[in-house]
Amino acid sequence: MNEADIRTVLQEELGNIAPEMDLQKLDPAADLREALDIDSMDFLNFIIAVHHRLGVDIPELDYPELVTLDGAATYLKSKLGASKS
Amino acid sequence: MTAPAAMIELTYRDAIREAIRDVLRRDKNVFLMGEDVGRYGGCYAVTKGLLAEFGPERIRDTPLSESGFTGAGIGAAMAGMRPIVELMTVNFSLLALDQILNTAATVRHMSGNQFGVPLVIRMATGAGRQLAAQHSHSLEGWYAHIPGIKVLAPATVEDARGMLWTALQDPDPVLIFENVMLYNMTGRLAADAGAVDIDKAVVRRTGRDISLITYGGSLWKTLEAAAALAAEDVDAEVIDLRSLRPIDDATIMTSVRKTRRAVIVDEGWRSGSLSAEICTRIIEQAFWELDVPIGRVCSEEVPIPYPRHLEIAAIPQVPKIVAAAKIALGRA
Amino acid sequence: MTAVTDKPRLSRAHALDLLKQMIRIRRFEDKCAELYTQEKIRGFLHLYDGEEAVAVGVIPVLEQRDRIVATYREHGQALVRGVPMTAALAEMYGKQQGCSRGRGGSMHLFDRATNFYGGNAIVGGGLPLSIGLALADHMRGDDIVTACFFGEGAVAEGEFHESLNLAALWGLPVLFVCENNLYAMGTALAISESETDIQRKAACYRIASEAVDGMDVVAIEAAARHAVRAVRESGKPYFLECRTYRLRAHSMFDAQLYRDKAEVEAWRHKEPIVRFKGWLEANHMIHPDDLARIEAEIEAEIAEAVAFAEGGTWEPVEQLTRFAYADEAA
Amino acid sequence: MVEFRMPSLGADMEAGTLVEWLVKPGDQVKRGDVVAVVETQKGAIEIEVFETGRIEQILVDLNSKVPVGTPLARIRTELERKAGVALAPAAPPASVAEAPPGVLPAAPRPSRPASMAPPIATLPSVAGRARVSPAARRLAETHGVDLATVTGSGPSGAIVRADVERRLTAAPASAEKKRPTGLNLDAMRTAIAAAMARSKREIPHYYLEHQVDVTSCEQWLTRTNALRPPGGRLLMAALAAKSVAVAARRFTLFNGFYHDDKYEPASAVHLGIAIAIRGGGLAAPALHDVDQMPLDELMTRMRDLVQRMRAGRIRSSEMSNSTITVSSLGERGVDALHGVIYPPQVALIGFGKVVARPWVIDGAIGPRSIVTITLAADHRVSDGHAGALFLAEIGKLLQEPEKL
Repeated sequence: MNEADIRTVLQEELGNIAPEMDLQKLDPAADLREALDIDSMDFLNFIIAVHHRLGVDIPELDYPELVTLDGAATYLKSKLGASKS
Repeated sequence: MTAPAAMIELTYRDAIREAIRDVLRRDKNVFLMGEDVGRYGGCYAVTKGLLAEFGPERIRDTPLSESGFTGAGIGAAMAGMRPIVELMTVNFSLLALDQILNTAATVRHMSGNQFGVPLVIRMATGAGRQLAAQHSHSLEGWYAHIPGIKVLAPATVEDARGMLWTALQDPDPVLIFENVMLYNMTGRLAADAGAVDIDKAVVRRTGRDISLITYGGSLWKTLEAAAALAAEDVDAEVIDLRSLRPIDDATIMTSVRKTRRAVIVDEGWRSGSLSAEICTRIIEQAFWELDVPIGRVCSEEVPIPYPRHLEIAAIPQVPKIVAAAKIALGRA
Repeated sequence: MTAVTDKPRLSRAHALDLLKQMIRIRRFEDKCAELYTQEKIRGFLHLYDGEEAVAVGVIPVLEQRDRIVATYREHGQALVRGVPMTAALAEMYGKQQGCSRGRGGSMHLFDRATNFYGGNAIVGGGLPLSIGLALADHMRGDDIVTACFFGEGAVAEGEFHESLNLAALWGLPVLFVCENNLYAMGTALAISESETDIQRKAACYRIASEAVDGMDVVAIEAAARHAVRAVRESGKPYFLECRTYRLRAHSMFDAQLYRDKAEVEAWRHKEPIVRFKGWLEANHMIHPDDLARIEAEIEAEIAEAVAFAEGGTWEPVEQLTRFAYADEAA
Repeated sequence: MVEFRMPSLGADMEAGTLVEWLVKPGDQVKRGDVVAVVETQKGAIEIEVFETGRIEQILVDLNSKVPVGTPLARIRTELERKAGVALAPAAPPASVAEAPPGVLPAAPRPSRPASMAPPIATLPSVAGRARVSPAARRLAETHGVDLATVTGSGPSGAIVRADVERRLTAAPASAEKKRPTGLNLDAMRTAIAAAMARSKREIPHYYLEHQVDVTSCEQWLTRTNALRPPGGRLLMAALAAKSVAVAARRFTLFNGFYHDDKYEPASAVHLGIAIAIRGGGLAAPALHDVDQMPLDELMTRMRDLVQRMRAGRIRSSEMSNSTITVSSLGERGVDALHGVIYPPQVALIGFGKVVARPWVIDGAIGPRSIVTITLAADHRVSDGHAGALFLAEIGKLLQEPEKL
């Protein structure tokens, strides 16, 4: 699973959380919670969806690494890369 | 391109008589044995006239000894004859069930393939003539449970005419169930119509929305239900099983994968019926294609009563089939 | 008319009653045939014409507590035993006022009050049942006789052999009454039995047996008295073969290709009502107004039965599955 | 005059061919006489007559196949001849009321008793969980479609494959603008306006505030979640909701309805969860019996509620009968919120955001996580004193999160 696929999954899940937001205009470095007006419940649902689709475990301590699109992509790539060595 | 054969019109009863006459003429080892098949001309007049044509040796009236003469048919088959045993109705076949199960169906396997039983047993089945509980059973499902025999349910004039010869060529026992409500039915048949296969189901009506799976006497009620559904722009597919053992899974699954909805129409009682077996096979082989639970229209779990209006309520009818289909279509 | 030693002197009243019982059955069966052609009675209908003497000769000899098992040709037995003609006809209409709640029809008349354990549509099906009833009485030491009626066709069934053997082996109080009417549906006795002297078969099971002229109601009554007393006193089975003849077809839809008309005509002159009436007239035991009275009483009873059946109601469909099992509330 | 008709001789005999007349007009016949021969599939059968009289007229010529019941001849019966009068032809034996069973008489139409309805699974869907067909479930899985965003068109609202297919074609993964389907925000706005206006008009609100140390809650959450996969993790919102419900159980003046000038305490605690809908709008669907609901279930239900509310998929059954409401504006909200009570309820609890504040414990100052809990209550029903005790109870419960 390459980075492009990961970004597609992230885009789709964020689309489910904030259907009315235009994700194309989302600044990949912006804090998702601010940019998409997401609260802790939304963010947990997002983490659960990503975990379910990519089969990657994301401990609470790592949450800060996933608050931006870029951060989340690199974090997940390293996690997936590691698991699929 | 040879000219198509002329089409003749005849009853289901006539078609069976023609089939019997045909096999008797073509194979001298073939003979017919059963209660009142000769002088009386057959309880349902199927064998009328055959005694005069083939004589008492090959059209044998028997005493009322179902276990006895069925066993005799098995023995004669093992010794090289090709008997057709008529058990009049499935209700009386219960007295011969031991011979059918413990000898006919079992001896090839049990004797290490030394002996086979190339026997055909014909019997009428089904309710609808107000003959009350002891004369109205539909037990094809019981027999379809037994390994070692084949079970057929001809529903059309073509199958009534064509299955017997193929069944007689089979080295193992074949049971043919003729629904009593079909004998008077007239149909069209090519004048030179001959043998047909006995192991494939047939799609009698193609459709996209739902698969109606049935056999024997219930086929015509199911086709009528399909017509009624068509009037409400539901496109129902109707499958005639023709063979109840073996069951033609391929045809069933192809249909269910297309329509994703299935209703099975079976005149047997619901619990442990043939419809239960077909339901399970669909779940085993096409579970992920299903959109709704499989529907079933069976007889009510009650001895078939004599009064007409109760008998009608007890066995599958067109309105019940339409209702079950609508539930499956979410239009109940 | 055979002179049988222990035949009681035949009182006039008793003679008239025997005649009336037989005519009553004949007229009832006649009305059933008519109602069948009008589609009031459906399914199968097997009529008793010509065999009336058997029921009328045997059944009145039994006690109220005795038990009766019959076949699908059981209208005569039911009427003589006391099943009301109204309830019997309503049953053939399929009305819920019928003696089996309308669910059985002509072949399945049941009546607990008179210990009438029904018609049975399976040939030979009643034989093992009668063994069981007698076994229960035998085990409880009750002085009860079970009479089992069956046709000579049933003799070819395995259950015939199994039942007679058990009755003899366990010494059970069963009166086997074989109504040998010479035809099992379309198969004559000669082409269905190697040994056509049916009562001789009982000897193989050491069961006392006797053949009697099925067309002579007095002879049958005498034989029945003797047989029932023997069963009651010895507790052992007895086999009574009544040689009779079926005047009508096996059932309504039978072209009778298996016998010729001359044979049937010949038996019409020997049938039990013609013979007994002739004998009574010859012995001046009956006057024309007796006959008129009998016919009028019977006609009235039949008219009442038809009205009762016509007025009966259909069982509601909602009751369809009731009594497949005993009611929980029962 | 009586009609002699083609008799029915068998349940499966529909017609017969008259092949021989044994009588001719003028002949005398009596009941039981054989008068004709009819050919059927069973062969030739002699037909008897059941009337006594004289044959008047033959109605059917030979070798014609006629259905059962067709009049074959007319007979002038015995009675007529004596009386010399022509009786009206007797009505067919079956009077109209009692039609022959062949035609269903006025008997009850064989309606299908309930017990005989084909018992297709028409069971009510499992409370809350939408029913999804296997085919739909598999398609959704392979394409990563969130079934919560699909509306079912199958039996009793079940989701079938076609629904998922529509969802796939209708909403490609690209992030083009999507309105919450099936929700009319303008209509919702007017409804909220009406409710709020009525609340302010009728309910004399009073407000109380209470600051609570939730540090032990945070620590308990971190310890618990570390052991669990994302799907099983808990949030502060669940602890908050549970504490309010448990407290409301004891403080009955804040958990009930005010109707026609009198207050009815509720027998159960149905907690309204106020949730902002994306793109505007607000809803406060109820979760039933939250005071007795295990924390894990409460969390799952709240997550499910938020997911569906956000997408505008609200079930009417969820919108009614809350007995008390709790509202929170989340981490980026404000310190404290003073809400407006939803009529006919009598109380609303607000949770501000959790902030780190200097806090005195055993005389020493240290950083603690503090949240401001507010109460808006109906003064017709309760007073400040009771309100304060209620808030204090909530704060006390939040000190032992493991017991919630």
